[in-house]
Amino acid sequence: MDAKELIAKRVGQEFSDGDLVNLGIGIPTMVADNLPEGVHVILHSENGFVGLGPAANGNSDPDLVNAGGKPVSINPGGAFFDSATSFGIIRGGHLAATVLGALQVDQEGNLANWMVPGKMVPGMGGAMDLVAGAERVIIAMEHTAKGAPKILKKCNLPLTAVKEVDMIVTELCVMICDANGLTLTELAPGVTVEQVKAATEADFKVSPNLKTMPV
Amino acid sequence: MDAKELIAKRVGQEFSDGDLVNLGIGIPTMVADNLPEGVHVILHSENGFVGLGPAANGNSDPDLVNAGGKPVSINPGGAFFDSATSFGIIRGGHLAATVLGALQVDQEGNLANWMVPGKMVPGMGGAMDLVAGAERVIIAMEHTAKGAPKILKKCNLPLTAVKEVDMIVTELCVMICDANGLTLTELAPGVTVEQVKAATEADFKVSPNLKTMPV
Amino acid sequence: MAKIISAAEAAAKVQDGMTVMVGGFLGCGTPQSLVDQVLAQGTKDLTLVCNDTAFPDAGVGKLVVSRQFKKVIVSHIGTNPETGRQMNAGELDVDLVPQGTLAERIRSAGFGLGGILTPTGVGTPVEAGKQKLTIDGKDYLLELPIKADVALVKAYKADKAGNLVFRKAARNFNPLMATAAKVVIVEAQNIVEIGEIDPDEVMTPGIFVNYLVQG
Amino acid sequence: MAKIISAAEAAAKVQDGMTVMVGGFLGCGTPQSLVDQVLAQGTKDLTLVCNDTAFPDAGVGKLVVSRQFKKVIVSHIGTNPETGRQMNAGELDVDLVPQGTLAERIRSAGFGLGGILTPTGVGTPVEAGKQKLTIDGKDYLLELPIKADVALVKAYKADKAGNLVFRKAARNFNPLMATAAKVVIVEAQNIVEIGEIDPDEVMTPGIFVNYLVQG
Repeated sequence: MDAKELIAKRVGQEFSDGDLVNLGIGIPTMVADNLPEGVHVILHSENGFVGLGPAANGNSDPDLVNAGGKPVSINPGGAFFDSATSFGIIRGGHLAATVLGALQVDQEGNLANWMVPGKMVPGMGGAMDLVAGAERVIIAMEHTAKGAPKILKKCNLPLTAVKEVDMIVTELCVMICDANGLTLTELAPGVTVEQVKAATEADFKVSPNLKTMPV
Repeated sequence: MDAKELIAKRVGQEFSDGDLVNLGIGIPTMVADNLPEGVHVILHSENGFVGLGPAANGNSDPDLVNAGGKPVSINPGGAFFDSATSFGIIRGGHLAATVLGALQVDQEGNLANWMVPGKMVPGMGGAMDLVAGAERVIIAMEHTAKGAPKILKKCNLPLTAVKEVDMIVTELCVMICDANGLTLTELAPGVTVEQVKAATEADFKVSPNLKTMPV
Repeated sequence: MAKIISAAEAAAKVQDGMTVMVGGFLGCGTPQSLVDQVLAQGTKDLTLVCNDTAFPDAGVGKLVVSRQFKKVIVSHIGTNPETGRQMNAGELDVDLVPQGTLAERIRSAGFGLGGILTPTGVGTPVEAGKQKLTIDGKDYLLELPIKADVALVKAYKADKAGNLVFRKAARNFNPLMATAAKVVIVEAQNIVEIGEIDPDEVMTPGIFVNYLVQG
Repeated sequence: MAKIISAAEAAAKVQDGMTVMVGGFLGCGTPQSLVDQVLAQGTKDLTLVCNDTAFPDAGVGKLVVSRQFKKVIVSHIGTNPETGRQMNAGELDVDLVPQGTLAERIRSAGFGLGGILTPTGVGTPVEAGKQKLTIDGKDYLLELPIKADVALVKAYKADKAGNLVFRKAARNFNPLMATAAKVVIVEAQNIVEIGEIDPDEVMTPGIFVNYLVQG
């Protein structure tokens, strides 16, 4: 299993059958194909529907794309709506979870994932609403970027939201984020606490129930 | 022509073909049947549609009633929507006019039409939104109540809205209400300025172009 | 996936002291079977959120007569003399809210807004106790969200995923209330299989709905 | 009654210096014929309100490349490198707004609200210059309405009364923008007679629409 697949698989274990979930681009999108047996989630597509299905192949419909503009399908039981309703669902706490990537996360649960001043300013799109509104915010990302830690004491990039991150899943570990800061709860198979410490700038506690990622 | 019909006819002259209008209960409702030749207005029903048609007779539909709960019809080209959209149309200034009755109107353009403390408290329903939101607020009412003036220096009943009334049409006259206060612009056939003064508590100017109501 | 239950099972979810939203406008669009079950069940000390208190023998009005409410938050009580009588006798707390404001306050709760600014009610008794903000020289009242424990909603058609379609003027507050309660129960005239409602035809996405009752 | 005009006549209503809303999400649901006419016409110094700046060769993105905007109010510019280049070169003013906030700000303008309170963006660069209010211990930003001179909207179907039906994910911001501009122009794939769209099927009531263009 490669790193990204491992992350996606572990995130998938967080969901119950029928949960409404929004998946960001990149690793988060892979969660849809890595859910446990028998667990089906309803995917929310912030451009205006629930019931997001697999990518459309062959005769795609220009009116049916995902939030990345790619041709997709809608599952039976899905529904289309306008952008105000789409973000009403997000902001109103109707999403069980949002899964997003991050440029930086810190030990206070702050997230930065929408700009690098002077370099890359794509805009926040729906990310700020997703992180402020979803019941749970799960960050799915590679633990480091070119060897540099992404889990920091304090984000130094412009924030997406303050104290909203609930969980971080990387190829090395799972960390829970709450009022007590970060707690390491799971290690990927073969990974040590020392390896996580070496790859992390943030302070974190180690759970007394530390276990191996069940993937 | 009786007093109510005269009022309804005169109010009807205020509209242009295609105007979107909300008519309150009582005399305002009669405006729909007293429009000039060739003028068709689109009626807004605040319980959730535009294109309000005539009362339903015979096989009425329990799902198709007006804001008074009475069976009605919808004209071709009409549309149904929820209460938030209905009042979005009202509050957003999309109504050319709202026509309502009044308990009291005063020379500052204030309106009281939703309660008499200790006696009658029906609630404001949609009236406060209508008066605050419509482009023009036209009061259609009998000039006095049991001989007592209803056009006052200052309303003493709880207000529906402040300084929103644009025009008052009664069986005696038409008055315009703006930043200069009330101005008498038209007299009903056979009515004198003195009669209006006797039936009105408010101060009002008499327009230099005072004319007879063209009904 | 919405669960199909009986009207009695549904009513049992409405418990003493709860806040209950009920769709409908003078009874049109009210889930009458659910209301009648709450009546039969005798649940007490409820707070009602509804457009109005309908009539003594119809809509939610029956529950006023049976004294099951300690408070009603509505825009209009004029068609149910019993509401006014209980209010004047100090037996019932009546909170009158302008209809458009009521719609937006419910939507705010459902869509995660902290409140909205409306010009409706400025300078009237409605502004008592509320924060007033001036934007570009115009005054607005800050109106706060209204949420509920349970919403009782009436739909014309529902699929088993909970997707709803409303009919004509029976739509009114129903779609708004379906977003704003912890538990959403829908009385549907027709319950159909998933796939029988086109995703473009859905007025309330099934993700908002917990239970369906055959109406 | 909406007036049917040509794309060229429609584009002529967009004049130098105006604020223009354009529906669509990465080009999906964008009225491309209208955009292309504005391009051909060469209108300058426009302010754009749109979800994003699409792609250099599609959607509103073409108008970025042709330098017809002095300012864009959008949630995302990442798919159009030319937007970022002009921004960094100081040639284009880019106002990044969270997507859900953008939707509510447009709706507020259309529906007569003075603004809304959202938790989105608290503690981020988005809060700069905005009023922050604390309700029940939670912080919210006061976000103000965004209105436009002209809205360019794409619909799947329109009747001659201007009633609109959107299709799949092409709905997005279109219904919101149709409420919030002085002049609303709709590019419709299908223009049908009045009566051919059921009043329950209408997504945007015709009263919001000024002009129809055959798409």
